[in-house]
Amino acid sequence: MSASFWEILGIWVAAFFTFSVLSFLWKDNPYFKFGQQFIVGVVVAHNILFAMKSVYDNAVIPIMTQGRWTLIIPIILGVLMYTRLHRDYAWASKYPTAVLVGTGTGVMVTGILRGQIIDQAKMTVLDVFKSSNPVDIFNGIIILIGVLTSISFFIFTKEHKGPLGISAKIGRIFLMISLGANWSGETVWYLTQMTGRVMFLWHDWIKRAILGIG
Amino acid sequence: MIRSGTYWDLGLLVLMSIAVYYYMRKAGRGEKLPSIRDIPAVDAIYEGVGRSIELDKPVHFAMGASGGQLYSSLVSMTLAALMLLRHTVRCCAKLGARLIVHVPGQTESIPLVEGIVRDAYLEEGKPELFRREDLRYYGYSSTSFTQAISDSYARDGVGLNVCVGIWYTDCVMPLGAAAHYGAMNVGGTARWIMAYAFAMMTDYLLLASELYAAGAKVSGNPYMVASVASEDIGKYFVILIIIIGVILMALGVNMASIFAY
Amino acid sequence: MSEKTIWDKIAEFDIRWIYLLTIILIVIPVVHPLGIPIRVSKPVKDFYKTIDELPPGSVVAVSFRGSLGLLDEQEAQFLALWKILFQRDLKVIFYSPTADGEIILDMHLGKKVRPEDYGKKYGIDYVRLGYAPIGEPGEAAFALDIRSIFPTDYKGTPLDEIPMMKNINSWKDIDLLIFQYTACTDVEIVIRQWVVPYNMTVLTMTLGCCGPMTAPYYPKMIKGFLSGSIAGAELEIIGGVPGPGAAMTDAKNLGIFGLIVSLILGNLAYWGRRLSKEGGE
Amino acid sequence: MAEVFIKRDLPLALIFIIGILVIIEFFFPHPALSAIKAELGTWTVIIANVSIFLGLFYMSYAQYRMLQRQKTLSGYIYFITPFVALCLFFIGAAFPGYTSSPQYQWLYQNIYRAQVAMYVSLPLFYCYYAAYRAFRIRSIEALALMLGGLLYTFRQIPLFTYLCPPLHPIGEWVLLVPNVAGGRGAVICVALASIVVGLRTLVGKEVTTIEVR
Repeated sequence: MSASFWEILGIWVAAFFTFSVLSFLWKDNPYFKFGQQFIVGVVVAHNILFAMKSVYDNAVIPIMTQGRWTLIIPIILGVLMYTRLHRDYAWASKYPTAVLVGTGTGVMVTGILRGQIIDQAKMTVLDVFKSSNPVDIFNGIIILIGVLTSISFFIFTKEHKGPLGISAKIGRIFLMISLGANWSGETVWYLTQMTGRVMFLWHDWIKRAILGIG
Repeated sequence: MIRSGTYWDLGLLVLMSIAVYYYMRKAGRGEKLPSIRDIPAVDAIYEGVGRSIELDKPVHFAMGASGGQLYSSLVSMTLAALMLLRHTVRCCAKLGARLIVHVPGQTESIPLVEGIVRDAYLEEGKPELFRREDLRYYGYSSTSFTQAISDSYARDGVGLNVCVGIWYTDCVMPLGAAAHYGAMNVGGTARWIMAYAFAMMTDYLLLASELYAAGAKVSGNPYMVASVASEDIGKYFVILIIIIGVILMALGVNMASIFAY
Repeated sequence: MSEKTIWDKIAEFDIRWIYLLTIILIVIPVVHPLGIPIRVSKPVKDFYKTIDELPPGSVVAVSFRGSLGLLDEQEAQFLALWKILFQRDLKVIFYSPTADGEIILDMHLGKKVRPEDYGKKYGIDYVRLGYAPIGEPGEAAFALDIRSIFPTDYKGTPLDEIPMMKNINSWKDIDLLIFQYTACTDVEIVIRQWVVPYNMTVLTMTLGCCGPMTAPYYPKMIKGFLSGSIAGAELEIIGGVPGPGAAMTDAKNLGIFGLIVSLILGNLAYWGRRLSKEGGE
Repeated sequence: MAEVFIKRDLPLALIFIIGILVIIEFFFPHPALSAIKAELGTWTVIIANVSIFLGLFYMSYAQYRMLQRQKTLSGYIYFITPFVALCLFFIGAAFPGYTSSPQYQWLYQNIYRAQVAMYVSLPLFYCYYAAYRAFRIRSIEALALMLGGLLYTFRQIPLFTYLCPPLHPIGEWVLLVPNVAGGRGAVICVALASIVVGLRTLVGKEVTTIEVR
């Protein structure tokens, strides 16, 4: 099946913007600058369109159809955000900010207690006793030592000297291995993305759009 | 009636509240507080601003394309980054450097960001240095954000680059590009997954929870500094429950069911 | 002025040559595949085993938080997953908490993987609930009452009129949740909203970079996980469902050498300069 | 006095009341509290979305000032470009289906997706740049970072595990053992720090939320 005009044009447009980003590797240049300015407009437009739809769905429709008049309050609070543009009334923007920060703080405090502290401690304990296999026990003990020493690295009110110094030093090694694993995971991911782009340019742009194969 | 499975959560929260209250009360009474160990990145900001003036290049500050989260579970990181923004502005105002702030994508955070910048200039007695055009907004997308920042480094130059807060993949390109243009990089995130980029690419690093300690330290506010000491109480508590848990488990106690409370 | 040593020359080497080398090394296997075999890792084996051991008629919910821009990394994963799910006697529910997730479902489900090829019928064997920007609070609400978030499917048909959904109301009626996401910290959403409160059997699919962040929850809270396109390729192998993952993984084999060359050159320059300076003193 | 109350104390009180409500609801669920929490969730989304045009204002202002400094042909082109893109996407959304219209989807996929996919690839080169410029093995920590990174990299690239099969289990071990240990310690400490920031914010001692005028 041959590709349609719009499909081919789409491939050319995508290739144009792909090269625009890639060109920054060479140096900052007008082609990159154009693509960069263009994408800012694209993103702002996309954000506005989705935000307008969200306000319509979450506020306007419920007010009109269900009579949920309380939803006028967040609309007013949202409008108050614009007072920041005028120095004399900027203080009013503290109200919507307070609603957001208050909600965020509540959600944060309750959300992280279990998943990020208690369960992490629990898994550290249980990992040591995962099975009677010596390798699993060894791994569990390594994790236990790593967790305890890496926590000790983040103790701020005691100088890292003596036993705490040794513990923090060991902890730092575990932290570095973890950073290394994250670095590797990310680098290989970037490599996948780059490979994907090369595949797009080879299979779609060169073979389909230029050579008309496939 | 308490929600089942939240006893530990409540216990830990109460413990942390008591610790925060205890240290803040000490701070309020002007009593001696535990000192916070040195965090080199804090002093590096001041040094970097001076360097920027010598090079006649501006200072850049960014909190990440998603760094303005006010109502998510990452709000604490936004607030810590804003403290460091305030510190950076004050350093710039004191020494007379130009500061360009790359505003995060969340528009709801803009009033807070502008307020912090404007007030910090005011605190240093130089409100005339505030320029709204140097608060740059690029939409809520890491693609537009990183490209625009990199372009800004190339166009305006960069002496000191401070990247702190909520960063995703968007940190790699600004850090790399700033280093390429000869900037001194200072930064960090508490998002562990991205901390590697800062560890590799910054001259001065704020590793994970150091970001919060740095935020409190630069505030110069005794209550903020005092509360950092209470973090350590939490750390001792976690170390303790892990050690006790292992001992009890070795003695045959089923810790999985105990942790389920 | 002292003459430049070999170490100085290495230290001042133009890195853009390595960029160019990397691009060439990526292009080579794209044009001429190398065909290097892939080994299946334990998290992927557990991922497959969990699905394979589900009793016939089990209900599987797929939370699909895809991103169009990051499609290259995850396409192989979800194409292989869909094929494996449709090969079995399972009831599958797809829902999209991101707009891109729904676009990807539109693009691929029914085109790259056709349920009818496996004898599956819409409304009987699988259902698409559509897109809702639900976030974490919405995920919690979905677990409690599916209809509170999705009263209709993606076409607007009320769920009560869809035969498959008649007795599926909440987490109690779901046997397995497959959580696909691209923001690494989203793993905490599934832990907080599904695993901790309901002890739900959960599998996750994510980017390669998020693997280290998922690992602490495996295998106790997350039974198996796929991270990156290589995991997609591994799932293709273990499930016997060929797809794009193998070619993608194959093409990455040489590109990584750019990193190794950079590391070696950088350290050579550093140690060479340092040792020659010390030797000189 | 009244001014301080309205401009500073009342917003702080609002943070406290809302935050405490959300926390109480978590521990002591009650239908009324849950309803308030759900309502607050909707409010936050609406507030954030209503403020969206602030972004357009700041972007336009910075563009305008940039043009003032650079009144050349290229300056005009760079000034106008984002607005052209903006209009193009608005036109795409004007077709039936809004942002789901085929016209909008075409623009989104071919412009936005192409840029995102390419932008996510660029850090690869910056990682190589960092490996070349900054990654010096001069301490045991730097060695640990590099070993952790390389061993997990070898596990992810089939060529290495094909040439040296033991690299596969070693890489997996790095992922599932020392990485978990270090990552867990860091996550716990960050969570504790976040709780302290949260409590500080609730009691009105967080400078960022107090001092802004």
